[in-house]
Amino acid sequence: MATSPTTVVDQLLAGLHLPDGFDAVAGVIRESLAHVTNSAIWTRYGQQSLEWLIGMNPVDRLFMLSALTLLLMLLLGRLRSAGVLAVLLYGAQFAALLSTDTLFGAPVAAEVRITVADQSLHWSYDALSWFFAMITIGAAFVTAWYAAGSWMRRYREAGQSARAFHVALALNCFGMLLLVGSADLLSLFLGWELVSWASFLLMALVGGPGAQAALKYLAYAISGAMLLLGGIALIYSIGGSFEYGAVVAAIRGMTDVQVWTLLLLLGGGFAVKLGLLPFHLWQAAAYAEAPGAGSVFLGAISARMGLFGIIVFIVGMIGVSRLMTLEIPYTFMSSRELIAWIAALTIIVPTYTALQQHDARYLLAWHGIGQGGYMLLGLMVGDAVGSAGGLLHCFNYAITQAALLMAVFAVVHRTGTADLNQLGGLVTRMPLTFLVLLFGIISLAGLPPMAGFVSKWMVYRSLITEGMPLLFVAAVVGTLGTILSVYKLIHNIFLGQLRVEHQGVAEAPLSMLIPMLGLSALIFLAGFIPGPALSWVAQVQGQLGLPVVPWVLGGIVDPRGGLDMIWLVGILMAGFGVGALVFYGFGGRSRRVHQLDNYAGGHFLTADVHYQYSDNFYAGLMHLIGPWYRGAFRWLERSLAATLDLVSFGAEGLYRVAQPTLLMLAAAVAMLAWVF
Amino acid sequence: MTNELTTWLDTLLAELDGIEVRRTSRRRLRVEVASDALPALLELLRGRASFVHLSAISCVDWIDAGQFELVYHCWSYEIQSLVSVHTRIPREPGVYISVYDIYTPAAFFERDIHEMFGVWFEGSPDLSRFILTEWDGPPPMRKDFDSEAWVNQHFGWQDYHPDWLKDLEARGGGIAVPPNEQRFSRRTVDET
Amino acid sequence: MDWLSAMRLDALAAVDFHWLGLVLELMLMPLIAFVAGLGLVLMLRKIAARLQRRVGPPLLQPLWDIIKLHAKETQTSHGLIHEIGIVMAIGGYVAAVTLLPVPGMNGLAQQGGLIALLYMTMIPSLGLALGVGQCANPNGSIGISRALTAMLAYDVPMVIVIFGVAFHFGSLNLVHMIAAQQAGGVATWGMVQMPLLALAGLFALQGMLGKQPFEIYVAPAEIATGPMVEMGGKFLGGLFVMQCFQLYTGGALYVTLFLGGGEHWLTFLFKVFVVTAIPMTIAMVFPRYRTEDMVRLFWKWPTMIGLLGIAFVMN
Amino acid sequence: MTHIDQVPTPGAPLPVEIGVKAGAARTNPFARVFDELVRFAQSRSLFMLHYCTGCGAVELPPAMTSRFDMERLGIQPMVSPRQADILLITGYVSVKTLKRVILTYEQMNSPKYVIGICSCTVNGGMYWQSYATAKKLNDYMPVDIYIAGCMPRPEAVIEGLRGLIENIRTGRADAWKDYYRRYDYYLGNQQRLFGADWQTSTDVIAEARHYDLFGPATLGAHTALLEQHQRPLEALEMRIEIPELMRRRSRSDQDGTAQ
Repeated sequence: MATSPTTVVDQLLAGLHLPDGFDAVAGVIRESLAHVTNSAIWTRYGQQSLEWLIGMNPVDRLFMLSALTLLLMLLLGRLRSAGVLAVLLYGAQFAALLSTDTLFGAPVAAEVRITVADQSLHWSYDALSWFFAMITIGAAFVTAWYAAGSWMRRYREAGQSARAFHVALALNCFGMLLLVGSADLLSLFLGWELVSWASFLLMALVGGPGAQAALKYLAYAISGAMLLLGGIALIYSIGGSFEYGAVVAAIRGMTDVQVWTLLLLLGGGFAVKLGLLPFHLWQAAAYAEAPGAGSVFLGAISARMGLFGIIVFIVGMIGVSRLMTLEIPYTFMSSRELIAWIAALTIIVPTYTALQQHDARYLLAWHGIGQGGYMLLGLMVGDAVGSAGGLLHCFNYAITQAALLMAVFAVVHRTGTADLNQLGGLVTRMPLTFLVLLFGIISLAGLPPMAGFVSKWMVYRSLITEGMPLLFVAAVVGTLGTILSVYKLIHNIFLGQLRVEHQGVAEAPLSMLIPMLGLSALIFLAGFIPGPALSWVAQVQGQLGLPVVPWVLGGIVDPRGGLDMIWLVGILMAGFGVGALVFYGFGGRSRRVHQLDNYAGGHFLTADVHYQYSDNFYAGLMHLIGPWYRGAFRWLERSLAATLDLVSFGAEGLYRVAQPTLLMLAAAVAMLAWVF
Repeated sequence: MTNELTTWLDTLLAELDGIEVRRTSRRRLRVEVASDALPALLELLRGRASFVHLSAISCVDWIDAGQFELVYHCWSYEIQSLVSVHTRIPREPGVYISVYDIYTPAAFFERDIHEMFGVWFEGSPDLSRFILTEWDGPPPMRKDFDSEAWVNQHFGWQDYHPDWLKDLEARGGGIAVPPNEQRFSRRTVDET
Repeated sequence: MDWLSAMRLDALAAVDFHWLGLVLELMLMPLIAFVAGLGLVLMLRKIAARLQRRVGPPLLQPLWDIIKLHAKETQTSHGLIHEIGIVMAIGGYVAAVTLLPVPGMNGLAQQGGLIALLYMTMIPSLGLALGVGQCANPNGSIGISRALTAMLAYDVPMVIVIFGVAFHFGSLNLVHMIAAQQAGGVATWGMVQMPLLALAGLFALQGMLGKQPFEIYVAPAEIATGPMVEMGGKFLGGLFVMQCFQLYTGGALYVTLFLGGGEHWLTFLFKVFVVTAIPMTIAMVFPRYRTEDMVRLFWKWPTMIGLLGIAFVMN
Repeated sequence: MTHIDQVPTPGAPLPVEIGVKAGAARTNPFARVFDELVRFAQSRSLFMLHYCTGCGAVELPPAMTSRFDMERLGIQPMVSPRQADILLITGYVSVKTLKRVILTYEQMNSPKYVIGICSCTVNGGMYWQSYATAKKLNDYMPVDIYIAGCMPRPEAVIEGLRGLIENIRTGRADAWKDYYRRYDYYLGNQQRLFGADWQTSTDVIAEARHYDLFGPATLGAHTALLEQHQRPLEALEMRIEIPELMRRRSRSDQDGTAQ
């Protein structure tokens, strides 16, 4: 067994499948590991465990590492360096995920298998689960890094327990990896419940308004899970087995009515988590009030688990073509149009609610709901470019939302408030945070140089070529609402008059800045060269059986209207160069003046007068659409809660008041009915 | 209704002694009253005689008699007529009671008179600087304030001697009385 | 990890342009757009003067304005973002114009279609909004909030028009659209095929040019020219250059979609000038709408006409 | 703090060189042609900000509209001082309004020109006796053109503007430099009227230094008085100051110095 240590290192490097161009890097790793492997302890324990680790099934290795992270966070959560440890562990998880290589290779089934009463739960990773797992671990990695340094110090000083936060984050990540890798209905439901509870834990960490919002989320999550359970029971009653293969066969054999009920049950369950229209009221408060870094993770990926469910079941198994055949009687709409319209309304209503928010966290949380509508709309269109746009938007929006929320919480970290009417003019004090927020809002609004544009462009193009005018207009109205509200966000925080009390504000701390700048670089890169991201999406489409998008390094090549981002962003930068040449070259010297040296109709401006225009920012627009906000959904939710109270009161009356005779009679009648 | 009230007012004022009433026309009445009786008369006019609107308070500077004359112009919408109540206060302490509690617009008129004449109205809500925000000189409307002397001290003048005038003078012509002698009081303030 | 090699790196080879011709095009198109824009600004001011029975400015007045503004000796800036805003305003349009095919030069129309052009024209307004934001002047912020609301208003009919046109020609590629329209002479012009959409397009063009009836964001008496309140010297010069590009892009896009693009230069420029003359004459006759009335108007009539047009196009 | 009276009032007539002679023509021909073109453009395109302080403003709408049409000369009305080149002071300038006029003048971008319309700006006009109005406008800011008349007719206004255009084209209209070169004289007059603590938010001295328009008479007794109580407003420069980084570097400095 005296395999020389270097061979083990070689196996490790081979496992990482570094492309040939990276051999220099491999060389460096080999030397650095070499002096480690000479030490004595290594020869006895380290080597066997390393061999066992490499030989393991890749998916098991991933689960094991994720569980290890959870365990370590439980044990060492209180340590000062727990944050750094968490970052390293998530990095290891990411490396493990890469080593599973299920994106381009064949799906890999995990060997861990739990059999309960001759039903077995097993997991397997394929391209789709790899895609969502990559976003999840990426979000967890970035969140852990953001929360590692002075944010955690401030969090501890505020009396919150860092250990609880790290455990909640690790549990969330582990739960999502389980959910995403599930290969049968039971493991799906188990993963779903674990994710629901984990996100509840992350939301309710800080207590106060966050706890109320978390409880409200819990009510929604449980009802969603019951719907899901109903769907699984329906499938099991028809198909007789929980395996996905059997489930697909069962669904193919279902009649239209059964598919309708399955659609309502499963679709409803997943819609609650994704926050589609009737069930969207819980998400804004729950995600905004979560502790800073927690909100970043929740905003980026947590809601997309609902989308994963919809993709696996409705898009994958039932299939959009089958949806088109399910006609809604007396209307010329099919179930596909119904879901598409729900997605389109989910784009518009939350975005225009975000327009009215005066708290930055709520504004971004409402946008989280709105952008979920784009992903579903792209998938519902169903053609190659549309579904690719929906999937790509899931990735693009995850990095955008994470960057935006990090910038907002960096501002909260420095100024102590996220209220848009209390901020202003911070660009001169926090320029890097401004840059991150700027990249984020350009991507959120879907403007060219950034990633958001590519996926939104694909959704629009497919809506046009598939001939859905009203959905196209709805999507564009949603985008315009986004542009309006993101400008309000960046104007009220960073532009305008700097308040006297914010003169001494410093830039965000380094530990928060690095992940923020990394993410904004990623946003620009994903917009400039969408090729790699499109290649992942193409793999997922191939695995799901959807038509694959004809992608190329710069974007889409298609006779009916392609997109080449490298040319577009190149010409845009060239244009900025020409603009700078005209502006700085031809224009004379200018001098920077103080913000009080401003034209105010001859009035002498003074620092104590607050003249920043921030409250009721779109007053003109609100004159027209103001009355349209009648809180219809809040009324619907209240009435639902009221009927629930009534029913539970009646039921309680039935049990609490001792009426033996009535109970006896009821039991007798039930017996008789059952016998005959 | 209107002349009935007017006649009632005339007979009432006729009975009062110590005030001098002169009706200039059906809708104009001038009343001279002692300075301490004025608030009572105003209350009577406002309360009973329907003169609810105080149009203005004007002040006249009788520098020779050493007195300020305050005129309260009250207007009645019912009988469409104006009563101007005149009173005299000594110029030197220049202090008088405010009628703000009877007519609220009086606050602004008193503030204006205080700024322009220096009359202090006891009980007036706000007598700070009103229109002349940059003014730190004496009250400018007083007759003993010499506006032109102050102007000569604070402002410079254009020495207006254009070229066309120079070559005219070169040929022996020119202006008979040069501009700065034309003004009758071009005196500078004596350096006290 | 071999997803790097799995990417089709041969995509770059597909681009077999003769480089020199393209670079020349990319430089010439903005210049042509600027010169045509100057002519359009002159026409705007001449029409305004003629309607008010005035003589109107001399021939090269827009050029003199821009030279004078850039020749200012002292200029006040409110910070880096204020300057970058103006650079984005000019640069955005310089880039957007290269997506608009003109007779003989297609520029980058193949790489980015109609939607990409619509978004590229939004970049200058975002840049201007950021620049004005840093001026910390409430007039500017109010002006920008109204300008964005105006964009929200006129973009709905414009998007309906774009959908109708793209669906009618079956492609988002402007070069295909022009080829399809020029195939059968006037009979196959966009305006002839889709009259209702052309009408809705005129409404949208009126909003896009940002002139009188929909110019609430530059209300001089009310908010001291809104966004331009703190712009002096080269900043205002940059905005004048942007205005030239804005007028040209609006007119040229309308001509490309509805009037069959340009067979050759003379007819193309003539069409652009005639098309932009219509909203300009309307502009000089109407007073200003309030913000909510503008949004109500745009979301009522042009949207209905556009949807009706789409109904005709789709079946 | 010296009171306003101790400061010597500039009773003496203005020093001879009221304005530097027309911009010295640059040597190489291309620069001269370029300057010629720029001056021509500046003369053909003027943005007018008429600050209607008094009655003269009513003469400007007819000068702009169809009968006299100023746009023929390339003159456009503008709203904000940042955009404007000409500041038309139309009518008597009360002391209160003069404060705003000076602020507006300082907010304008140079080259800027001031035209005093109506006799009230020339020598006090019919309000020459009033304690409340400023008599000579060019005591407080350099004035290029005076148009006398107790409201000059539009023809006179346009005649004045054509005179200004001629001055610009020949390069003689650089009175605006005088405000920077002899700022102390103007500030003295302003302080004489508004008191010692008079200040505007624009920092004229820093501007003079920035655009190297610093003359011998820019600083003097009055600017010293100004410096005593006005801390000039520096622009809020964009700074990236990360305390965690600073603390670590300062710690490393201490270690460095400690050894």
